[in-house]
Amino acid sequence: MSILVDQNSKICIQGITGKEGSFHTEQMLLYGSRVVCGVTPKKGGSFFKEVPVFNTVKEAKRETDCDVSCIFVPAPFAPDAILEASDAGIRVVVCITEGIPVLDMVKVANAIRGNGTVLIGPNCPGIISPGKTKVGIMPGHIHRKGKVGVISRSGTLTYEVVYQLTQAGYGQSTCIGIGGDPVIGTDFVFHLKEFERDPQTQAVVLIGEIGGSMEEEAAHYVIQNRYPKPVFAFIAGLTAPPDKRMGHAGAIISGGKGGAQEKIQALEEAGITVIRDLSTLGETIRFRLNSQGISPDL
Amino acid sequence: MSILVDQNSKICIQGITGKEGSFHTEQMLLYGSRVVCGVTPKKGGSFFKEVPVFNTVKEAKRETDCDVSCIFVPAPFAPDAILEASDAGIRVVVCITEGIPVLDMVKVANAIRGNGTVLIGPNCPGIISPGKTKVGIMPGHIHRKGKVGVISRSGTLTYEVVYQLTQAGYGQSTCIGIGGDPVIGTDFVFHLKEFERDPQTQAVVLIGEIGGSMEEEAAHYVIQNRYPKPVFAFIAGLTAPPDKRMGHAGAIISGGKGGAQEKIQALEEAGITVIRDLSTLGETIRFRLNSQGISPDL
Amino acid sequence: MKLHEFETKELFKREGITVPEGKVLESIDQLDRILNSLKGPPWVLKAQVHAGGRGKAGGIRVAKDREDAFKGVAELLEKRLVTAQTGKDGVVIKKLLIEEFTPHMGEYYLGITLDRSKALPALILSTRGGMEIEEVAKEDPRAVSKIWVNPLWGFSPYKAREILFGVDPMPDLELHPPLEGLFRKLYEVFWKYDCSLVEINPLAILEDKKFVALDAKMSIDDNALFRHKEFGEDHEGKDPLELEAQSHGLSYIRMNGDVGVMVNGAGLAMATMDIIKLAGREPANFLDVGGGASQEMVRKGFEIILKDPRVRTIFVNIFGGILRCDVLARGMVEALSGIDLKVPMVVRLEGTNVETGREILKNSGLKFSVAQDLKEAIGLIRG
Amino acid sequence: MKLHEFETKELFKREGITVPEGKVLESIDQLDRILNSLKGPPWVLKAQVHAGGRGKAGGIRVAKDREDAFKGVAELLEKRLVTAQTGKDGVVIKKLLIEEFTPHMGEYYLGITLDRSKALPALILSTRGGMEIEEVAKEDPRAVSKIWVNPLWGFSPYKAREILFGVDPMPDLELHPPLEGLFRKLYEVFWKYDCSLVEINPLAILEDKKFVALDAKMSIDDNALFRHKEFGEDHEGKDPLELEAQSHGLSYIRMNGDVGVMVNGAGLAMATMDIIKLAGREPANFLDVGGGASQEMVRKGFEIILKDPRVRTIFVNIFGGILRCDVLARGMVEALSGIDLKVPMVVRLEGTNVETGREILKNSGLKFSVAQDLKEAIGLIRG
Repeated sequence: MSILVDQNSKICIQGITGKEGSFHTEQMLLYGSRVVCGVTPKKGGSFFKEVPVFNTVKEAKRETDCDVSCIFVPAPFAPDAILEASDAGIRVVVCITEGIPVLDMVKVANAIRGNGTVLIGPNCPGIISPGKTKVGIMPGHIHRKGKVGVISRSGTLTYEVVYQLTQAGYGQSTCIGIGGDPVIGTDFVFHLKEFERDPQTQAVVLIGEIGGSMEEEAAHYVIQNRYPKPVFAFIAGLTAPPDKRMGHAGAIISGGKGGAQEKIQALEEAGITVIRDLSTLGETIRFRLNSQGISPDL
Repeated sequence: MSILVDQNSKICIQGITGKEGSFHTEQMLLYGSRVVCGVTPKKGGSFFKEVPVFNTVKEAKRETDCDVSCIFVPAPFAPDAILEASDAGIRVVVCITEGIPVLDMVKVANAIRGNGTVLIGPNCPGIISPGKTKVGIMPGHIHRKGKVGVISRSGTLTYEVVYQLTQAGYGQSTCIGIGGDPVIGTDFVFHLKEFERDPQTQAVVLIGEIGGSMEEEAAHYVIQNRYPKPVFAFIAGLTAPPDKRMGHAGAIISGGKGGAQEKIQALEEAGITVIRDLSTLGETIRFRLNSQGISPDL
Repeated sequence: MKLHEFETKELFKREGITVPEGKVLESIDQLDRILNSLKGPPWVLKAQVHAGGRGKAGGIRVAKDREDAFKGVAELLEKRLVTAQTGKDGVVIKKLLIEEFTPHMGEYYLGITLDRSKALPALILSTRGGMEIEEVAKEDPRAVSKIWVNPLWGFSPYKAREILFGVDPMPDLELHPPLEGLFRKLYEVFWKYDCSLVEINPLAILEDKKFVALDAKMSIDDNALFRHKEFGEDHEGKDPLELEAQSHGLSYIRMNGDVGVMVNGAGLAMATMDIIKLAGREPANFLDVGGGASQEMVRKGFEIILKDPRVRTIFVNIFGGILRCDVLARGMVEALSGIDLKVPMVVRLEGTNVETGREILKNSGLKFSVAQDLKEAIGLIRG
Repeated sequence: MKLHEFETKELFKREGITVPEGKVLESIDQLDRILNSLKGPPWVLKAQVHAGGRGKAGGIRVAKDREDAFKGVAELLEKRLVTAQTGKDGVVIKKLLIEEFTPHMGEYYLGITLDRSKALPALILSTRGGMEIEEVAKEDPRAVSKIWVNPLWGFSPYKAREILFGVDPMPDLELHPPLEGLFRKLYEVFWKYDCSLVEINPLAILEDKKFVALDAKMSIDDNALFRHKEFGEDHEGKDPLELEAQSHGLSYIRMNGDVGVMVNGAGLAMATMDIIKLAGREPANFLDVGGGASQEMVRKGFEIILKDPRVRTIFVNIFGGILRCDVLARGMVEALSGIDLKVPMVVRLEGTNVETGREILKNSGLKFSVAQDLKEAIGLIRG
């Protein structure tokens, strides 16, 4: 098991012939992901590395029955691409694109609500279920199949965490980068629920950062539902000054809200182990899991 | 039992202080319906016949926990009233108003989809579960509690059918006027499903008319799902000329589609008893039900 | 409400959709001046009537020179045009649209209509313009592309790709942006003017890849006319009794029979007409006084029925709901008092306040037969 | 991007929201002409700086006559204003807005902001204008009314009723239509200009029941600036290194410490700063070269770090994903070759192509310490 995507996921790449799209399609194919089609308007009928290219997602869906899409379309056109995927009935839509205007995402998020689509991103590294499939841009080789679920608002910080987990002997069931923008398709709570149901997952790591209230909501969910698996968290931005956008559009402390200290407090009150020193994350988790009888993945 | 509304339904009247609204509120109260509140902007804080009036549905819902609303608001303002009711979390919204521009309804119907609201109408007489509650403008006294469910696109034609049913000894579980406009909140299939689950209902009468394809869809549903209760139908407009709007905005044969003959044929092919002579409707249904061992209501 | 071709084209022009240059003519005296103001010959003469099948019926002509134009106008104007949709009497041509001729290399069909069962507007493209879209859909479905647009999502660019890449043969790629623009404009027009239909058929593709709407159709939702004062009332070709009824808020349609009918409610009115037919007679009209008619409206309704000289029997079928039977009865008495009613009248009353209503009629001294139920009414009408 | 008060007011005026008449001044020489063109005295002098708490800090003054105005301008212009939000250094006042004085009988607060967790715009009304909305919400929650508008449904009239009837004390009924109109306009402005915040505080209610926006705030989503060329770049009060980084697409923020930091990815960059602090040092900057930075961007990033004279240690923390370690290494070598680096540099490389990257650095002859992992890096930085 794993969540959202696995070896059976049939992936469509929107923007497959672009610079980013083509590079990462190759990487995904190398990882073993089932990329069954791509979409680039006006390039329908051609092939990219034996992957058929279509003009529309609707057509791609009809011809290949793809159920996951990964979007590498420039920001001004990405909202349209998300709507297209959702309208065509794609179940999991991963939008890698960075820099989409937030009000465009407000419209898109409300439009696809109730449409049965799970949107991951935008501005995210994607999803990987190690050993099964990779839908996104993360370096596959640092991952290892295992029992820890990872949910993150960040990109390279996730790689760091995954790297330490793998070094510590713990593989991952699924790692999801939910995106660094203020309005994204899913939140920590959504994936906590998914991991709760997933038998492969025995522990969850949340990688949060300043801005918004998603970490507090996760803490609330964990405490309200007596979450049955151990949860760890790391929050980036303890030293970030207010009113400055720290790289991510979503990482900003404004009106005195969204600071790291409040998040850490809420998480700890919910019984979540918050790791403050990133350099010790892997060993801390190893120690804790071992002491709870959850052994490393061999 | 019965469907959609019963003696426990707490009704809110939107437009309670208007001419139509106040007249029919009185009628509903006389019938025994639990009208718990009304809404007329700027009249909040006043009372109509001991029914408290609020400025907004949100406030009315918070104060009275009403779960059904009945809208008597002029056509230009009715779409807003429907959205307001749905947004406030009203479960069943009955819109009596006639003459709403159809594209307004296209927007409203798509907006409330997935919001958990059942919209009945517009341009409809409402819903009655005889002996329990009446939410609408139908004359209560012709109804009788019983085992026949009625679904109709019409108003007075429904009264005629109900009258004949009652005369023939068969009462009604629930009668729903779904509305005579081209775009309405529900269709025959929706209510057929409801009646299927309702133990009080032992037979269903559909009252259709020219225009649209709702009757054909009902026929399709009945045949596909081996509908377990006897279904009767009457279709108005056999002699209607094409391209003329027969009173109802929805009753129009256009582009050669929506004629009565095709509808009757589809219904009969689904095993539905179509009554062609309205004057014999009551006795035909009595004869058929009796012969199937479904006795009159005493 | 249907707009005439020339009205639709004027509106299109204002909205930025190219149409041929043209002028409307109501008298042959205007022709000379019009021809002087237009490029040509040739010119196109088009009968402005609300009926499909104009072309096949000879309502559209190409005039190759001035003489031809005068001859054409003389043969069309004020003449009856009988098309597949008009019935045998046809309709009188009151206006002609005179247009410049548009040489072109291809024809498309573009249309937007309301799909009732999906509650969504449907956009349709066909690469076989000039033909009825229903026929193309039957004969050559791949030449038709249809998409539905969620009005809350709007006409997002991917929708344009779906319709343009979904038709066979696919339009040249260089035509995609202008076709998308045209659909976007049509979609705006559809919403802005509360259309139930807007159609360009054929859309001409010129040598320089520009588009011109050679024919244009538009229907406006009657319920939305209150917010579109820009559309005046169009009485052309309408029955005078229908117009009179309309001005009093009554829904009246003339039929071919001789039984004058008054009913409250559209469904019951249709069913009443059907019953008359089952009884071996034909209704003279459809008349719905409405679920909540006033005494005044009932009186007006009667007056209109009585103005129809073909009526041999009157059938009043009222099921009182909001319209109470006593109100109906008073309106009836008011309309008929002092009139020597020459034709038999059958009255069937039921519902709210039926006793009072029957009492009023009984005491009125009016001549009529009472039916207790529909069955009895049918017997009385059959006679 | 935050707009200045005077920019927001100019925009409001164009969009039909009433603001006081006023002019912007950058030099005291302009004052005479400005006062001549405005009604008054009295006049209001307002410091145009991007910092809340101007009023309390003395940045807003009412001048009762000409002499007072000249005195006020002299005391404000080119001076440092220290408010609760600026830090102890304050900001230099480069512009003053001189306005007519608006006598009024009441003050409201109107604002629209984005609610991230609901993914909906939130509209806020308070009957206690002139105060910080957060304070009112704490002190007197009934004086604040807040609604959320689904952008696909639009600002339907019932939404206006919910907000106007939802506040205590409720505005007079005669004020409802103009307040609804004002909210509708603000809502349009919010969408039209891709705002993350638009605020009128206070909104003055005049004797004749008209409204005037006495103060106005607007923030534009940086991601949407590509489609709003109407907003020029605003460099005022910005750090020159931040501006240089921005022009190269680098996300750089100056901090108060002495450890120069280069990281790829915003989350890792924040976490790296946190780690430095845990090690007992302070970062000199936040620098995210981006997940997919080019060699050129890496080089630029180094140049900017080296330009900061406060830097005593450099820490490069790269986790190669899309940005490959060899690209990073080449950019580094390019930036540093020929430079005599006076401060110690700690490099921690991991991820894609890490071997090639380490090889390049090793062969470059540059002076630096290599850390195998974060823990080791911390140790080296602590020194």
